[in-house]
Amino acid sequence: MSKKDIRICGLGGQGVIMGGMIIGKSASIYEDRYATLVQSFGPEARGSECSAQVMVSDEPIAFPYIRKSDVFVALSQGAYEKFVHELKDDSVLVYESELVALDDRVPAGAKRFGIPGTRIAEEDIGRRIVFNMVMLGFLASVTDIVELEAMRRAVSSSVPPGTEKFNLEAFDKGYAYGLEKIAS
Amino acid sequence: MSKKDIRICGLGGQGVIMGGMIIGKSASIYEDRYATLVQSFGPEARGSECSAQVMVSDEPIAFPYIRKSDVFVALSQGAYEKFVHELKDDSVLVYESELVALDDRVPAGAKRFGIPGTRIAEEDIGRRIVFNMVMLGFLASVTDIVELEAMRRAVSSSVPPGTEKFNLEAFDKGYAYGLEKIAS
Amino acid sequence: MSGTPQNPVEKLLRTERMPHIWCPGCGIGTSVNCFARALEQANIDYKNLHVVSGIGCSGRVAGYVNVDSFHTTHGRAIPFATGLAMARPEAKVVVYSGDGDLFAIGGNHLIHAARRNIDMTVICVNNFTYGMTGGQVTPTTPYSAKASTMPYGNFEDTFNLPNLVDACGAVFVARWTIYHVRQLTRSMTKALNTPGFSFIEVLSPCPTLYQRRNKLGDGVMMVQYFKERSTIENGANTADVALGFQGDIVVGEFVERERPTFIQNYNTRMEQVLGDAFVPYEGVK
Amino acid sequence: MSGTPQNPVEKLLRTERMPHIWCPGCGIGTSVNCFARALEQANIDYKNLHVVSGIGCSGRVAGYVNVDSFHTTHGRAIPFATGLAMARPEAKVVVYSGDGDLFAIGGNHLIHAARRNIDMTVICVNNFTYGMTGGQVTPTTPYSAKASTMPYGNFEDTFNLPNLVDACGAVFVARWTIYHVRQLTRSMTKALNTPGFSFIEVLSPCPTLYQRRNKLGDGVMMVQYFKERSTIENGANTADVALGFQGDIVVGEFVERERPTFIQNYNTRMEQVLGDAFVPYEGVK
Amino acid sequence: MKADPKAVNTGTHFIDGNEACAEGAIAAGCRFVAGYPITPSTEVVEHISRRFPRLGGLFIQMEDEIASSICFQGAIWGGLKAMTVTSGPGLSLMMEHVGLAAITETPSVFVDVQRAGPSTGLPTLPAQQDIMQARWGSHGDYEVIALAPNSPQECFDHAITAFNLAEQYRCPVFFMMDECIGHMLGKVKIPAADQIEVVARKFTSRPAGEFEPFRIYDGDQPEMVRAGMGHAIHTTGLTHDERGYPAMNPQTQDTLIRRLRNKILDHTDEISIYEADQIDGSDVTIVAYGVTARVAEYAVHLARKEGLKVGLLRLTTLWPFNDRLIREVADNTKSFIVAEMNLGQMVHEVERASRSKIPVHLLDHAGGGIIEPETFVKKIKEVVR
Amino acid sequence: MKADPKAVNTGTHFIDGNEACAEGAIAAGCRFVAGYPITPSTEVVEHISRRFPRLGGLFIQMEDEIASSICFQGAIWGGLKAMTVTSGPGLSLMMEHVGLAAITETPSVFVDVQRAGPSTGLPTLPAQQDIMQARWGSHGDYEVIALAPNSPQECFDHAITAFNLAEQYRCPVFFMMDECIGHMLGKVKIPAADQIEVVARKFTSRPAGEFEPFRIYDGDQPEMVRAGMGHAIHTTGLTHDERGYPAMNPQTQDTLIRRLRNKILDHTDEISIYEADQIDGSDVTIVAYGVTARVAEYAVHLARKEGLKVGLLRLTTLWPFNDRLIREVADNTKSFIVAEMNLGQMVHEVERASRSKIPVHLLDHAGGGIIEPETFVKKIKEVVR
Amino acid sequence: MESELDAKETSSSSKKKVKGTVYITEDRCKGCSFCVVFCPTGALAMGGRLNHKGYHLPELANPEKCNGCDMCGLFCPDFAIFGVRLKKKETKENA
Amino acid sequence: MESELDAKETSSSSKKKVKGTVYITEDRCKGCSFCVVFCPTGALAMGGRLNHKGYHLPELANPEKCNGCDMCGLFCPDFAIFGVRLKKKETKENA
Ligand SMILES: Cc1ncc(C[n+]2csc(CCOP(=O)(O)OP(=O)(O)O)c2C)c(N)n1
Ligand SMILES: Cc1ncc(C[n+]2csc(CCOP(=O)(O)OP(=O)(O)O)c2C)c(N)n1
Ligand code: SF4
Ligand code: SF4
Ligand code: SF4
Ligand code: SF4
Ligand code: SF4
Ligand code: SF4
Ligand SMILES: [Mg+2]
Ligand SMILES: [Mg+2]
Repeated sequence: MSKKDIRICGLGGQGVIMGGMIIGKSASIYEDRYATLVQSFGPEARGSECSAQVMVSDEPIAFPYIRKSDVFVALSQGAYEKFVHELKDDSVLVYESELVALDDRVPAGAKRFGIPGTRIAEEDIGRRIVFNMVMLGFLASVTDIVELEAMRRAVSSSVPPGTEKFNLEAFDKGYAYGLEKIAS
Repeated sequence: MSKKDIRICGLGGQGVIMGGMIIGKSASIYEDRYATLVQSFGPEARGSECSAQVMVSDEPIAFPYIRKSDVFVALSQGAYEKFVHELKDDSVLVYESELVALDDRVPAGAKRFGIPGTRIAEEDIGRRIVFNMVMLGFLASVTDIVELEAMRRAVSSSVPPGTEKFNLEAFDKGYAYGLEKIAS
Repeated sequence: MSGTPQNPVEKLLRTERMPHIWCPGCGIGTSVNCFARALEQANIDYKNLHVVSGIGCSGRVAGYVNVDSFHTTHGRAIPFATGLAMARPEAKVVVYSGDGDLFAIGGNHLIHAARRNIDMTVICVNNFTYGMTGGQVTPTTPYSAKASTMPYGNFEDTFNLPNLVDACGAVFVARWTIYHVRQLTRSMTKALNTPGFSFIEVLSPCPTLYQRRNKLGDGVMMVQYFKERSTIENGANTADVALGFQGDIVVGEFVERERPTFIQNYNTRMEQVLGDAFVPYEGVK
Repeated sequence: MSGTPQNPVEKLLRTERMPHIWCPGCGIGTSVNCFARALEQANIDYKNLHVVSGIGCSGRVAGYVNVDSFHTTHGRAIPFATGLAMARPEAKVVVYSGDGDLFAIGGNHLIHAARRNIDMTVICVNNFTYGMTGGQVTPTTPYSAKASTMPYGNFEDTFNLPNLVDACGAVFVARWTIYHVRQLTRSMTKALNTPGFSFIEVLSPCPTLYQRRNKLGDGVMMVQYFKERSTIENGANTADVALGFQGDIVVGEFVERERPTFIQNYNTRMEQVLGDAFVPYEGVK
Repeated sequence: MKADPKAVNTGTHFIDGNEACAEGAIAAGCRFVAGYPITPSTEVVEHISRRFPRLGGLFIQMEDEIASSICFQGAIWGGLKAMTVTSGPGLSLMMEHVGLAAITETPSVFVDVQRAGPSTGLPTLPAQQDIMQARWGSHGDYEVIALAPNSPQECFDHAITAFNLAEQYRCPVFFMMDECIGHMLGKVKIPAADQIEVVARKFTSRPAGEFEPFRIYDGDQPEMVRAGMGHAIHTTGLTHDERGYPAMNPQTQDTLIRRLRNKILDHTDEISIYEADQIDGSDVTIVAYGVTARVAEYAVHLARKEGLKVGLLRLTTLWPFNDRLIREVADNTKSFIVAEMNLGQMVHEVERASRSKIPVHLLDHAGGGIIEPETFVKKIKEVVR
Repeated sequence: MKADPKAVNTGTHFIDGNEACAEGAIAAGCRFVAGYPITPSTEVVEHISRRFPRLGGLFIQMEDEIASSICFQGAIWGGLKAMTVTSGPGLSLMMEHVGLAAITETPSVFVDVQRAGPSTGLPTLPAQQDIMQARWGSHGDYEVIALAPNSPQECFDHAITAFNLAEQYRCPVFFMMDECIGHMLGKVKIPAADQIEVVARKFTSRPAGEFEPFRIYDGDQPEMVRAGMGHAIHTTGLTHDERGYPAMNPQTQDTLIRRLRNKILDHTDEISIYEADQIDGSDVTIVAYGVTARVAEYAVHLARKEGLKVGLLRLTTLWPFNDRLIREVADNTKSFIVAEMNLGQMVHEVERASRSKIPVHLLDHAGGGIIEPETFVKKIKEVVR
Repeated sequence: MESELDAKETSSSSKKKVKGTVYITEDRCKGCSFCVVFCPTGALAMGGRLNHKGYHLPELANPEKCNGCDMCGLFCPDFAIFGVRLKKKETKENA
Repeated sequence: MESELDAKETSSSSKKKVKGTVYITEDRCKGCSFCVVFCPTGALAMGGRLNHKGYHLPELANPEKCNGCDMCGLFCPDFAIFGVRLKKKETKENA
């Protein structure tokens, strides 16, 4: 049984939940596997910390809350501080390299993949809003949570009609960046 | 232990509850004995049947609901029909003789005392409203539920200030009528 | 007797429940007479007439009319009627209740239904008191009048019902007393024929409680007061029709305005935005 | 730094609770600035100032002001404040809450408190939506504006808040936007100094929900709209000040009338009827 | 503290439970009542509205029960002793504010004169159907105190108890009358004011800045405060810390909610008022409260005349439920009959608390009238056989 | 009857429990919703408000929960299937109308997405604290049905069950979600419309004049009718006879109230939905519902890995409480742990129903988060020892 | 003040000399005398007869005055009386 | 439309040439720019600096224009800025 526990955390507005939802959709709809997503927010309507716990599995998932994460996507320093302890020696840490500074709390064996996602979204696509798509593409390349195609289909079916193109573009940018990273 | 269970029943507007209350007051306040009063009405705000269950005793009364009445004051035909079955062989039946027609349901041994209370109130006092006082006075004379003086004090303290005089007058009329009745 | 003519109200009544519980000289029944006549005049199919009441003496109306009728909870006739009106857009829904029910506990529902212009006619029997519970003060009890919870005379100010309902956008607002049986009938007819939220205040005697406590005599005396102190002023500014204790009474049809009903608004808007994707709302089919 | 001057609002704040939870560009805080200044101008002793809120973003005001303050239940700030005002007649009781809280669920309490002329000042932050719960429609959401429960644009009509409150007899009624900081401050001062039920509607941006959903830009853009489309009309007929979607706004002090407060009415009446037997009501002693 | 002599109607009276309750509240120091008329409770507020103007008190008839049930809490935070009064339908509307009183620890008395339900039911006729509602009717976890008087005298006496418990435990206290007791007249002796023990509100004497309104300094309850004392207090229905500030996390929730529960449950024995009569060695013990306890007393008297060994346990305190008491009684009797004017409410608690040591029988009634003593005796015989 | 294919969103979805609940209601034929926003339930009505205009349905956001909770009953008597949706504070406000639905036998679905209380509590955080309220929150005696789904899939499936039960039993049906389940996304398979069994409303076919709306002709329920069918029906919250007319006497009360109770309790077994896993011979059986049942499943899995003999009884139907089931389980296990996100509500029923045959332990939580699986396992070990 | 309609009603009847009569459901009557007082022609009077509930009943004291306008029917709160116009020459059988 | 008061404020300041300055509590600022936009003299501008929450901070870009009218303080929804008048010749220490 292949099961992956993924934590995505960042600030409101970074598209954290949407990101988690696309992973869940990819798995449960486009791969006919199972997924759960549990979300949490601060009390503020805006600007508060926001976290998604995503689980993807071949079998139904009873308990949707993460004890240790297989993959942790850290999109802000606060997020990193809060959940770095969840990492295991074989976890994958994906982070926004211009917003998050790592330290020695990352387990030695954990893989780390940083990407300046905000800048890529702003500079390459010209829209800060696709930041989460960049991150998703990147994630797709550096992990094997779900198939690339399932993920791309989930992106298309999740974004507002008419915006598929540039969202996928952002996704692909992130994916490409990841491939480079791995290669390097 | 001397305990008396008294049922007073008539139509709304005849002062049934007030009558019961005066008996209860007499016993509990002016004789320092015990009394309870339980009342019931129909759903109409006016004109419906109205009944008071009064108990007077030397000791505290646990159960304030009448099974068999020692005294039954029937002020309308409907009242009579409804509660005549509560009478025992040694009960006292007091009734408004112009409103209630007795029949063979009254136990043979029960004492019966009729008085045209409405007419006395209207003709002798000139106020229909004191009808219940007439009945109370009559009751006081033909039964020994409470002492006469206690009852008169209860009347005084229960009627609106300024009306004591004609209320007591009515009471006394009823009392006198009762004495006559007994004598005859 | 086949030849005997019938009182027009008879057809509307659950005759097996007569006589009703209302007191001698209570005006609620009089208003029901007018209502029965109005139904004839407005040509209402009884099958499509639904009467909803809250709790109170006036709230008993729903129990006496021989149409689909609903005796709900205290103050909540209007939201029940709202749901009913939504399910049955082709029906005429009438809320028949008391001043306390509609304006004390039920005030919020009333102002919101008026705002939304829910298609219903609200008939408020205003007897200046809570009859059913024994004569307590209501938001319509005039200043200085006694009530069981105002033993020394009411010291609160009242609502001016037509003004309040007007401020919320009711499409038809009228006030009559039960002396004005013909006019009341005519206004009821108009209300029944007006789509949207219409409101009629009916001043009515409560001899048993309000009048007795205030030494105002019997039903007839109250109606006589209504007769003597009422002035008809159709179109009067509702701000000017407030009532005082046994004071002058302005009666009439005060407001008539046109506004699309809630369901019309819904259908129009959705049609506009969703076009063909919209399935026009028709309630129960 | 002892020499550093202090923001007048500082004294009013529970500073240990700053920063507050309101969004960037939300207008609620701006209104609190005005409130702080008004307290100074009205010369209110903080010890005798009590703030009561319901639930909502605006309802959080009670939690941020460093006076006796009560965060109650949704829609019920006014009845809580009524009890408080009864217990503390010498205090100034202010109800600070949102449009949904005061006029949706809380509508009945509001109209009754106004009718009774309870001595309180009600400040209604009208952001045209339920902020706290994510941007649903309220009785003030303009026609055609989108809301999370009106995804295709609102099809209901709104309340005209000043008109409704006026119809219930409020002694002071004003409307400003948070652009009108000085005028708002002045009206708040006036309200604080006016015994009885005073009411101020404050139009305020909700960039996060109302504006985002309606593509109306950020806080500044909304305040700019307030600036551009507002006309001051003191004494305007409240019936004429209804609002439409991004339409013209009439602001000003609309109503000033004199009426004895609830407690004054009580004391006067009881004195009259009971004479010496009456113990004048003074709340907590 | 003693009651205020100017307010106490010392003497012997023949009055109904509703009036006695009003007099008890007055004697206990209640000077503010917010209510909304409803049969069969209305006489309480009617009596209050007659009495208050002579006592410096204020009755306000609010627009509904929701308003009443929070208005009086506003007055309490303003420093007054206060109550609200209603019956079933009104009580249902008050439920949200029972929870508010619980979480803000407002010393609040809710009087419920029970009629038969559900819904509008039988407005003028008795029942005891709101027992579980008083305990469980609001959302969330909380505890309450509930008392059931069984005579006009107890309506007076225990109205005072209710106010005193509210002050001691700072929680919602329900005064669960029933229509029979509310409308029954009986002898009520009102003692001299100096014979009436009244728990004064324990206002903090700590200076502003050094006082947190939801902190326990000593004892089991935080110290009370009122608006206008200069403490700039804050109360909220949100989960809050000891200053009263919202603190929206499970830890604060755990601390707060458990404290609110324990401050009552830890004192169940002190709060519990009951009468046990000839239980030891009995074949059956009747458990009853309110008017049903009066019927039970009579039925027990009849049964004993027939030589049956019947015990009687009358509960005056309904909540917190006294598990220990029931367990102890269960050790000394052979079976229980729980008699109540409902289809079985308190019987659940007796079943649970008695841990099935002995059989628990229910003598129920759908409401609208009392359980007839004959039915009672029949049931006793059935059980004893 | 089968669901309407035009309305059913057949396919595989990754949605949260709230949205799934809305879709389930739609599939069940619900075409009218009256609601008032409240966290964490609002997404249900938000989703409904997006979907209904394309389905001929109508969502109305009422002025408050009181209005919502009777407005939808009006629509039901008008002939629609309808529901209302809320969370704790709103549910407290609906209590009067739960009783109305019970006494008028209105097939009504109340959705409650539970958050932590009491009062405003923790509006965004989970709890299971409204369980007893659903049963006892309104005044008077009545019975309800309550279901607790434990996944988005069950939110869809059992929303349909809830509507079907409402039609079958004509009573208030509570759909007791919790914040975790409401806001958790998961895979939801929505079957084709012809795979979805929907109980159609059983409208009478008796002609006007020959039909009494509260008479039992056959079966256990009266036949339904709607306004506009020409029957001139009358409904009232007062105690009423079979025509629906007020009849204010104890006899009618007794007949009516007992029938309303029995029509549900007599069918407890049919209504009861549960899952029992490895109970026979277990040392301890966990009883849980809602999200806690998911945690329990995980904890049981962990415990079994350690060789512990743990059974799991998951209740989907909470009310009517299945005493028989608990008694049977008690015969086959050595102890109970009732786990719930409250300070002990359902545990009272388990204690009562199990008749103390075996020990009943409570694993409680004050709300605001789930019971951690580690705590769970620890408790299991403590009990098994 | 007299209301407009009221006046009209009276005058119209006097112009045309319409004839009418009333029907009474005696057991419903509660003796409020609305019908008597508000009959525009003074055709009714409270009579000495009581119904089974003891209420005084109205009677058509001046049958010739009755124009069948049904004001009595409109006013009667107990649905106990109503007036009808008689066709010309028609006589009433059950007064 | 310009509101009356607003206009007054501006003109009065220009007549008297009052001087003023502002104080900013940076950690409270949420960068809404109300202060900048509604400063009647244009004394403020959004600066490049971010606070710890990442919000852009306003700054007194044209200190000479500031008249200390405190409109910024009135407008600031976060209680993060306020203006004060400087006494003649007073200089501000902590800009
Ligand atoms: C929730 C609730 N509160 C209170 C009551 C008691 N109650 C019944 S009718 C009524 C007042 C009715 O007054 P109104 O609407 O004016 O009708 P009227 O009897 O005067 O015609 C009240 C308070 C109730 N039934 N339900
Ligand atoms: C009884 C109850 N119903 C619903 C809610 C949920 N709720 C909290 S705030 C709110 C709306 C607040 O809107 P508004 O008063 O306009 O304040 P804003 O957030 O817009 O400032 C609602 C519906 C609640 N807390 N309690
Ligand atoms: S109490 Fe008043 S309102 Fe009620 S029926 Fe009698 S007269 Fe009419
Ligand atoms: S959601 Fe709207 S009202 Fe609430 S704090 Fe944010 S901007 Fe202000
Ligand atoms: S019909 Fe009635 S009201 Fe008209 S004239 Fe005849 S008796 Fe009078
Ligand atoms: S109006 Fe009706 S109830 Fe009154 S006296 Fe005439 S017939 Fe009788
Ligand atoms: S005080 Fe503020 S608003 Fe006034 S001029 Fe200076 S910077 Fe501008
Ligand atoms: S107004 Fe306040 S919060 Fe907004 S930018 Fe200026 S200082 Fe910052
Ligand atoms: Mg009334
Ligand atoms: Mg708002």
